[in-house]
Amino acid sequence: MNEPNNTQEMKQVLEAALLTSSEPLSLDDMLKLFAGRMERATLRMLLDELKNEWQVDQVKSTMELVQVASGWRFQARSEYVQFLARLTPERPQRYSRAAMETLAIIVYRQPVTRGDIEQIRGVAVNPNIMRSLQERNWIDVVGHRDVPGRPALYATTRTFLDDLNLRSLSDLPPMEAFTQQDMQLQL
Amino acid sequence: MNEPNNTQEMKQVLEAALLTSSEPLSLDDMLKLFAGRMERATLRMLLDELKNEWQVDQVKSTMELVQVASGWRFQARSEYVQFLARLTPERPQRYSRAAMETLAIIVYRQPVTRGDIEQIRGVAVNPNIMRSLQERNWIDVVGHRDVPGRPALYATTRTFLDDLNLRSLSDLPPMEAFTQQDMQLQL
Amino acid sequence: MIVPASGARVHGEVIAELPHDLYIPPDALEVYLEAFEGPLDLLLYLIRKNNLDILDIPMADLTRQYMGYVEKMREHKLELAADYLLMSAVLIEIKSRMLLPKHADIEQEEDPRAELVRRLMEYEAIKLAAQRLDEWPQVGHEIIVARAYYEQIVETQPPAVSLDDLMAAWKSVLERAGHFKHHRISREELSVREHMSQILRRLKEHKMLEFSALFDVANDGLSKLVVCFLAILELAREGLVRITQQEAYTPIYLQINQAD
Repeated sequence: MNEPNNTQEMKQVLEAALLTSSEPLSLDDMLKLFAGRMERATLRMLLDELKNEWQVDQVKSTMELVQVASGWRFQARSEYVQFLARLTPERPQRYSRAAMETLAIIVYRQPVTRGDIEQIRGVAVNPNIMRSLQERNWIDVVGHRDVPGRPALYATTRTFLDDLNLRSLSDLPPMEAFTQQDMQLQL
Repeated sequence: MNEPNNTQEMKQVLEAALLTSSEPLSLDDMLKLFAGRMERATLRMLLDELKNEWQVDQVKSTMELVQVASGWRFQARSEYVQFLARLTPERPQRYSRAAMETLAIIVYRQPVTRGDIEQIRGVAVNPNIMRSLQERNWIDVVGHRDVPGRPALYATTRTFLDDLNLRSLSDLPPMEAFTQQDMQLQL
Repeated sequence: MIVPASGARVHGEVIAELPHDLYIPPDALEVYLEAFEGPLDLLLYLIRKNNLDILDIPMADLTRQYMGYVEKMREHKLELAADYLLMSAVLIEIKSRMLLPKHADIEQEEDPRAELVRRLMEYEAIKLAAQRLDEWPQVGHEIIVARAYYEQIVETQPPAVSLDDLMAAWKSVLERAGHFKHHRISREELSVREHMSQILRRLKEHKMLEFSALFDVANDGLSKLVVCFLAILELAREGLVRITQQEAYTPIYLQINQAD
């Protein structure tokens, strides 16, 4: 096939790339598909069109084209997930409550040190939790606080956003959503 | 979604499963999708129909459903592969130190025999190095030295000059600049 | 009402045993350590669930009991028991400051409970945020991404070579050979060597060439003619070509030096 020279062919190249890529494709990635012969604005337009071609009422309906933090990807429409789940009985394991609280602190208070996390939770942080979140590439060290010991500052990664189908942290409910009624301490 | 109860829904479940699986799916795998409510013969028929829905002249055309040794999979049609390859460019290779020195000797001392190169470098020349430089058409044989064995005389080619953007070897930066400096260091 | 998520996973009987105050029977300590994520979590539970009135807790008994846990936990989970002990110390400190007679000049001092309330509310918010995150759709669970196959072809690129690479390689050859003083390469010498190769190429094609045919007097400048002449002399010196002339004033011929 020669270089695609109409929008239909261009969308086909995009569709083939997005259906086969194991990672979300950024706009820069997708521009590479056309070896520089594509404007960014045109690419955005083509992606919108391709997204519309994959709708529930269309012939192409099993996937949806979504935009996450690091780019665009196709994913199975949610109504099929229950069936696909039957293929892989063992899924990535869910995290413990301690791990999720640690993650939530990093998400909402980043960048934070282990000391910050311990201060908020009132208990020591299990190093295994930090390790497993790092191994999953959900958090990483973005710097060090300039205090004695220079503790590492942790933040969430793009992979975390991608894995939770987010384009940015602001897609999450704000912290205020979780603030409960004031409490009276009868001390 | 309830259990699929018509062939259209069944094909959609199959399509979603096959597009999201990184490995080919066997018939047994695919039967699991339907929790036992699927005959093997029906499954084969549905796969054939799904295969026909993804044809070059159809709306769904970028993938083809193929049967390989371990099962069925969707794969990008061959005409898109050249574009997808642009997403994962091979890391630029580098010549080994031995190859670069061999090339440098041919450049600066041409025409030279393998024996000349070995004498200058003090080690045997790997024949693969000479072959790969010849295959790239950077060096060729311009004659033979009139000594026993009549060894080939190697020189650089026009292609070499073109690839390095030189009009002639005398466009190479003057070597005196650093050889004199080195001499001072040596003294 | 906030029930600890892990408390919900504990069997019914265990939930019935959740504490009513900060006193934890030593034999149940391990259950509580598992059911709560720490003293903040336990305190939060007690406040939200039981409307705990800390003023009613006999602090002296509580302290003695916590010291007892620490003894028991010395071998394992010591740091967890320490967290609980620290919390009871905080509570006792708050209570003691509350009980102190207020002086007029420190009336502006912050309510000693404010900091604890702030921490409890922050922890509560984080706890809820964590639950929400845990329910959030995740790749591999509620999200399955497309991963169809494609034939990976690699456009093999020959290694890139820059002039700098080439110079560095030559420099290292010279250094190692140790006789670079004799091998200073000038532009002219490079030109000569290039011409040597070109003349050999032509002789390979034509077997024998007339000396004058090697010079393009009409087009080449003087310096190039000189370079060509030097190349012929160098070829002869290195025994690569043979220069012949039948007799004086007859054409001079160049041929590849080949004993045949």
